[in-house]
Amino acid sequence: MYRSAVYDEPLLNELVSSKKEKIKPLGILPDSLKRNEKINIPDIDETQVVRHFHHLSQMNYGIDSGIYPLGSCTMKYNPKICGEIASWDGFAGTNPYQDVSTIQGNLQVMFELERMLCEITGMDYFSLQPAAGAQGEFLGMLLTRAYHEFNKDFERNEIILPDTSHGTNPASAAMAGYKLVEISSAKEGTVDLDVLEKTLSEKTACFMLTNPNTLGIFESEILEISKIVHDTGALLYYDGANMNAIMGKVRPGDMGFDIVHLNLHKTFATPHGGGGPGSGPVGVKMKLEKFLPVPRVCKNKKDYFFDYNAPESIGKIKGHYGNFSVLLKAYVYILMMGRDGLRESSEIAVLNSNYMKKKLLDSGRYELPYKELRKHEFVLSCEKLKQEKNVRALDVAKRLLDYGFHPPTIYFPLIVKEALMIEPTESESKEDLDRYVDALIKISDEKPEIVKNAPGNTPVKRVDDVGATKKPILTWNMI
Amino acid sequence: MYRSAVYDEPLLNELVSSKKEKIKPLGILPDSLKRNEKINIPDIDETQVVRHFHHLSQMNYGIDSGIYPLGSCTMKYNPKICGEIASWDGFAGTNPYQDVSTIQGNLQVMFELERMLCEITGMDYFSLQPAAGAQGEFLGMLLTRAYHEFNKDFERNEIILPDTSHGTNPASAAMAGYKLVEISSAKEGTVDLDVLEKTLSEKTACFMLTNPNTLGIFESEILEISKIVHDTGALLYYDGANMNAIMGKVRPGDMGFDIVHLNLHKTFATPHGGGGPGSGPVGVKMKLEKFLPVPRVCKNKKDYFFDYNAPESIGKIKGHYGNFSVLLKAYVYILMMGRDGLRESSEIAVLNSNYMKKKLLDSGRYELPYKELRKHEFVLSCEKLKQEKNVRALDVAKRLLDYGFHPPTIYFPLIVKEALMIEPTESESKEDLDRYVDALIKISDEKPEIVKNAPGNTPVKRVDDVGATKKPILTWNMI
Amino acid sequence: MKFIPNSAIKDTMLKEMGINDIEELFSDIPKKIGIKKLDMPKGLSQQDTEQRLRGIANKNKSFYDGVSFLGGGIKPHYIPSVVKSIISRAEFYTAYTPYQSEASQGFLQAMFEYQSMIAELTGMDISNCSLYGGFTALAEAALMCTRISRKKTFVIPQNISWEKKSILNNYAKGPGIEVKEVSYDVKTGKIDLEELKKHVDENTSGIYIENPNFFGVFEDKVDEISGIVKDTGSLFVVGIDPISLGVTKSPGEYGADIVIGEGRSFGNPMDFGGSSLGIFACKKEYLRQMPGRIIGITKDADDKRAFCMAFQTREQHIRRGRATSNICTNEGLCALAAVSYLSWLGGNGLEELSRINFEKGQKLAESIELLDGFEGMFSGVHFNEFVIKCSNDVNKVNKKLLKKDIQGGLVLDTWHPELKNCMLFGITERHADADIERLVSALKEVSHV
Amino acid sequence: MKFIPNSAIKDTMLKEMGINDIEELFSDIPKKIGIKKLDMPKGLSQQDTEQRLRGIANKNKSFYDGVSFLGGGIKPHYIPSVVKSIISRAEFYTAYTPYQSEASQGFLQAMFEYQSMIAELTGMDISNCSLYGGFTALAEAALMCTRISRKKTFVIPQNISWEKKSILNNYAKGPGIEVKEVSYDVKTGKIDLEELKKHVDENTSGIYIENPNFFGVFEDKVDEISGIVKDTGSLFVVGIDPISLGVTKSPGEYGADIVIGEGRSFGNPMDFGGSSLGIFACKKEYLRQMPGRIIGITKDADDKRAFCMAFQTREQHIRRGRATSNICTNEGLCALAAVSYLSWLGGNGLEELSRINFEKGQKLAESIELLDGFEGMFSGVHFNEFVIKCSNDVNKVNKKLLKKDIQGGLVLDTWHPELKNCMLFGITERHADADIERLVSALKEVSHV
Ligand SMILES: Cc1ncc(COP(=O)(O)O)c(C=O)c1O
Ligand SMILES: Cc1ncc(COP(=O)(O)O)c(C=O)c1O
Repeated sequence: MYRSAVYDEPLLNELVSSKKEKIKPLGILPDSLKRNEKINIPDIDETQVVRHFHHLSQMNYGIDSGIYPLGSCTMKYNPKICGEIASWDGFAGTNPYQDVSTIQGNLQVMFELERMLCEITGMDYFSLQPAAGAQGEFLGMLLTRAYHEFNKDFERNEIILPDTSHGTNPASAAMAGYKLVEISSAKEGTVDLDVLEKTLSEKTACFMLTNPNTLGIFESEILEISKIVHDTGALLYYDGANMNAIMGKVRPGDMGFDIVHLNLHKTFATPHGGGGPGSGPVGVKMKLEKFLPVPRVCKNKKDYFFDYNAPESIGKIKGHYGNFSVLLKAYVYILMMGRDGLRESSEIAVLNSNYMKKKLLDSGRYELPYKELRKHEFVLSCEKLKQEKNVRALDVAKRLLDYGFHPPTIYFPLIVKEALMIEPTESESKEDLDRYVDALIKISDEKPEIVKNAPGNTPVKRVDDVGATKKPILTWNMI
Repeated sequence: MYRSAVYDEPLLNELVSSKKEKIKPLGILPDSLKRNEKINIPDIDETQVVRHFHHLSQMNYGIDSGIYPLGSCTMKYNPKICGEIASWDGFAGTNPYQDVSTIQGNLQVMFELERMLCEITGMDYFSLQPAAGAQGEFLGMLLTRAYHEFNKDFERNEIILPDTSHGTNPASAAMAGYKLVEISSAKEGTVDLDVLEKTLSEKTACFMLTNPNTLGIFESEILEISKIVHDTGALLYYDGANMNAIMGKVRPGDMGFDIVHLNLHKTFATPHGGGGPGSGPVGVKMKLEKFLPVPRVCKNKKDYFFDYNAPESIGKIKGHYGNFSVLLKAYVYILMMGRDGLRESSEIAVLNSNYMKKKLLDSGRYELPYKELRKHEFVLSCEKLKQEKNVRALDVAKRLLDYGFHPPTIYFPLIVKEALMIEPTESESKEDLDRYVDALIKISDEKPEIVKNAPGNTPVKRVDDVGATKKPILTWNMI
Repeated sequence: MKFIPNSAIKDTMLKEMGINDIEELFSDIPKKIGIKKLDMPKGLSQQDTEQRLRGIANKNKSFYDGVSFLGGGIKPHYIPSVVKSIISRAEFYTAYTPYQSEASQGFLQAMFEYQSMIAELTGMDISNCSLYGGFTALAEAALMCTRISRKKTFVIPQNISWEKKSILNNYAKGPGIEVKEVSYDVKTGKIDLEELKKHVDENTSGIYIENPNFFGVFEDKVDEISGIVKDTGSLFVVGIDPISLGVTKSPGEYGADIVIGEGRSFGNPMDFGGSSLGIFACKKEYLRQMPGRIIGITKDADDKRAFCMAFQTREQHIRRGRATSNICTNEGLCALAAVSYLSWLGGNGLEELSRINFEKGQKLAESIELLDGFEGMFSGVHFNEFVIKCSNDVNKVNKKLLKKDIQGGLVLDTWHPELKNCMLFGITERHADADIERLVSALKEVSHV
Repeated sequence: MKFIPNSAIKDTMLKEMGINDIEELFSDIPKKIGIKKLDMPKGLSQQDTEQRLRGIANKNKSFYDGVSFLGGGIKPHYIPSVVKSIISRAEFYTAYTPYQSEASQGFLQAMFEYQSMIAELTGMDISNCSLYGGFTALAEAALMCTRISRKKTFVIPQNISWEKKSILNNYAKGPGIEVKEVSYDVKTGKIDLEELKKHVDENTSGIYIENPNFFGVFEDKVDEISGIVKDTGSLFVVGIDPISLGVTKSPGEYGADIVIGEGRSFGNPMDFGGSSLGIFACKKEYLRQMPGRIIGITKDADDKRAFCMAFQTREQHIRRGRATSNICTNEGLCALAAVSYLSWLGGNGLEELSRINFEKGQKLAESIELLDGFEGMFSGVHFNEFVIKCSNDVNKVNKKLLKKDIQGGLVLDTWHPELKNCMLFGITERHADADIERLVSALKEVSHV
């Protein structure tokens, strides 16, 4: 039996009413800037603040609450030690502008992390600056542009992506000013080499790919892909948000990729914190090094220093040196796991995924379009359920909540109808995988009314997401 | 609406089964001590440990969850900063045997805390050693014995206590080898001076009193009490577990008490941690100083040191110097509150208590035996409910859980029938007090079946406490 | 294996699946590129890891190992224990983006409260629930101005940080926005209004100013600037230090259309420049062009109030290449820290905090300016940062201070050659008067040598 | 006012109650003794408090500021972050004793698990859910032996800590128990069996030994001792260092009736000697005479498994003067740390930990004994503590080590005059080999001077 805690928790401004009050203007300020009214934020005692957020927290599900197999999100357990170390004053209490002699520890972390990421991915250099995967992609696109411009190759204004690509890929490419060309997948669920070949041209700046792709399928023809892309003079970009599948098994650098971004907040054990902060380091091959953002961390004999001397650098993409605490957590995690631990985590992530996939397919309730062998995740279709009982992927997802489980990603990638995208990760136990599979099977047998009216065990019943857009209430003043 | 989280959380040994396994005996050990079998504690991955305790925690109610007006327990909000400071390596990482030059910070905390407690209570000296209130009482009894023996007064083997006294009072006195003489309260709910006078004799070692007493009533005749106790040569002991009522208003030392214990884990903002660790410092008047446990913290010019030179000392009562982290939290709390804060907290604790009392009495549903004016707590009787609908104090308590509130202490003190002992403390808001009062009134109007079948919103239904004693299952091997 | 429960039973699982060797699951990887192992050491135990990291941390000097007066936007602010305890609640800390609203009501409500407070502070109608940081928030604002106005010049003053400019220029490349810089008045440190007028025209999509600006100086001609903006029909973007808003007018009151800023100082650590929190608020008419995520109120099936992500159709996971931004992961936990911090502080507390920062800033500046060899560079009224010109070599001064465990001001001439031997000092409520005295007496000493 | 929400509205509340002045609520306090204010400073802000405490903490040197080899029972052990994160869950940390079981299932289940593990470790049937510490646990065991046997002599060996003896003597006063001390063999450090036999008779309620004892030495003649105990018909009480149990036999296996010990090392900090955790386990026939609280399994109204406090009729809140102990508050959170720690470690982990401590103990002892001027005092096999005799003045040696930020062994002669110039060294899994080398080379130096 599972049931979430429920509190009727008022908004902070309902907890204690605050009224408009004049304040004593600050004399020295120019009149044009003197505030007249007190900021209308309620004044609440610490005791009440604590309870408010305590109650709210209990109405929130995290990876520490239970299995969270959101595909393309790698919700795995994040060792507590990483967070503890990141909170030490010796790290968290440092200022980015300090004299370099007083931040040698931070620089060592960054320097060594860069080497570690290079080894894991097979790339030559990394920039640790991007704040998230999407910003890493954007940086990748800026590097692509810098590269072609440096080579006086000004006509390359197209980015090719498969139709399975993550939404941030086209969004980032578009932000960087590129035209998008989406190609449809082959019947195996992988890149259609013929289509790719036809689409590539002297206008192609880059081909963006995820491997394993968002169906969880490894693109076995990656070397051929790499060849034809490079033959046309374009670059090959690796969306490495999901390195969890391949660490210690195969490396994007060896597959022929020129640019890679990683999501440290996925594979490298930074908790998502409800949506960030993250870190999306970008790795490149030698030929792209000179374009990387400043500063880079270098070492001379014994001391680390920041190197700003990079005339071809694109400059900056984020303030300072990235989300340092996330870099630090990744560093700690990699140190702890070591080469065998990283490999093992990928192996078991893939094992868990294929284990669940097999059990679910054997049940006959769900279908698996495309190729069978998957890596860290797999995408099922609920199309049959929809046809038979009008139960949709959304309904299944909501009903899972009643079993105390977080649902998978739904309706992505777009090429699978009624998609359930399941990524168990390596940190789930067999018992939990089995219970999840059982729940999915049970749900498929339940009466449609039950499933369509789910959830019932959560703090609220099914939420009308569309309602929020129809009549926008986005602050408490708009209520 | 309120509902607690529910998980069907297995026991750790059900989560992962462990089997009896031989181990490689440690060669150097004598055969008689070589372990043969591996300790039968399950080997669980960190990920599962975290979830297990995460789930358990959500099935537990703390003061951060909501109002917790357990009478005689002073469940008030504990500022987070106290716990944070106590966890610093600079404190938590110190060893009690370190060279005194390396622990001057700890000694300063203890030295100054002793001075603070003296000022708050009006006593001359304090020992910070006892681990809890009850151990403080026990130490008080040992000091009483040492005092009389020092004075060659060997016949004093009786301790007098009122019938309202806390259970630990008689238990501690008995442990110290004393005969107990319980006296019944006057009709006002206070000490009956005549009865006391008649009970006192040359056999009386000490009179133990709580003031305000456990009914929440201040013993206004305290000076008279003090006089007659001292006139017979006995000592007067103050159970100061509940200093919350009188800080900055009146002091036990000024009332004539010779020995006082405090509960730092009640009034001085250490969270109870599910039942400890606590700290029950004992304060004494000058004449008892020489009997205090060793070591005492003293200061010479600039340095603090431990003084073991106390030939009349009773020796030790607990290892080392008490539960240091609790002392530290109290120290931090008192620094933050300062003289005005402490006074204000007592004033509002008393205000909140009388406010609730009045509202509940006005409702006519509950009765208040004895005197009206209360301090930080008050004790209602559900006798009327019992007579009218057979709803008992226990039922009311369980039903409160369904409203999301922790019940009051019940069936204590023993002289009030169907007692509800309510101590709101100063850290509750008027809104919460009102909601609590409303719930109590509503419950009194509810159908008896509903109340007697409560709770329903908790992780389990009403628990059969007696069952646990009938067929003892006290470890997982006994299941 | 650590953090991998099924490690111990993988053979059983493989058997159950009819697989002999785990390598079969990787048979789709071309042999040619498969690797046997990574070239890195074996893993460390938690104890050894902690030990190793203690050693590394000891190579740093944090704010607690000395005292620092570095300006430039990142300064030590007091973080109440309450905030740390709230953001470490695992239900928040280990949650993903709240895609499933029924299981995320707690975080969603907190973000809704965050948005409400930011709107209140900035005087805007609405706020999103965070961008990567204050620097990219400016870049996103520039993009948004172009989306709204369809014009392609964005005007900024010179008195903002070089990093911000660099980021803005990178973001501007995509849509081909031209970024124009307006010089500042070398006496006051404020934007030069005459220059500004010259730089704006019918192609201007938006005009940006900062209050206080990078030199700590307040731009007080806000009504004139607002007038100039309205005249050109462009959008008025204002950057703020949120702590200053306790005593200064909200940009909304002087006509801003978009307000951006760095919110780290609300309950987040300096974190070597990480843990950034991009504040982004605007008028409600621009809602559909906003970047980032927004939380709204709706109903559940029982008509009960419920929270969810709103206007997701602007976002990359739905609109892909035509989204208003590529934001997916944002800075959720930093926003949670901010809303807990502001709840703890309250309106009164923020006002007081603001005053204290203001006063400390005045006091420090006055104390330094009294010294021989140091003079205030700008006459404009400043907040808790300000620029001082030294008669000596500023780098030498700093090195000497460092020997006394004092980190002096930020040296400006690398990026502002016109500010040779100038330092940007900063101070906050965390600095005691004794710290000021310590700096002042150290400056006295070092300036002579 | 801080932490007092109604401070702001107290006048409204008073009015509602028909009271003019809050003093009316204190009118029952005799004027003569009422005070106006306490003689102490005004309160500090949280920021100032933190600052002040940082200064105080800096006057300490913790384990992290150097290295310490102090024996005597309190040593640094590794505390995994997981344990800290579990015990800081507010639902646990801010709960009272679980009187209302329906609202305390989480803590109750954890305590049940704690009891199960302690029983497993000690080889006993049952365990309570903590006493104040290992020292009072011995005292409570002595009281319990008398309750069970109705006899009044309790026999202890001399080789236990003086503090423990002092506490025992204080607890023994009430029931008038005579505590007899049996000397130890000065060569082996173990209890003298012949002496023991002389001290026991038909009045003996119980016999206590420690494994390892205060000198770190194992009492290996456990079967003989057990035989002596059984022969007198008294109870066999054994004190343990729980970490040693990973590789040594549980006392249950050699006939103990009651097992006590200090459990701090399971996930709790040294805390200057606080955060103590009294382990208390025994055979089930003595259940009703046990001190402290016990958690049991029962059913709820739906017949579902539920946890609650069991055998409360032994306790002070019900039985008052005739309770089996006066325990009310115990060491709940320390027990929670212990159960989280043991869950994290697991049986295999505990075995390994035990081995490491054993091996480090051997290694350190061997290294020191090789040095001129230092010799091992006892021949008995020892765990992670041991006694070394110095040829020089031991206090001088320690002072010199301290100058090198090394805290040497615990000097014993204050309480054991027979052990002049002896030190009790201790080491754990937290000490690296480099630490040992550091000590050894320092000892080499200082012993010459
Ligand atoms: C495949 C893929 N690419 C890119 C991203 C974007 O990363 P971020 O959310 O850090 O911006 C994600 C994250 O959801 C992803 O799964
Ligand atoms: C009045 C009174 N005296 C003594 C005690 C015992 O204190 P402790 O639980 O710390 O042993 C309590 C605690 O419940 C109490 O309320």
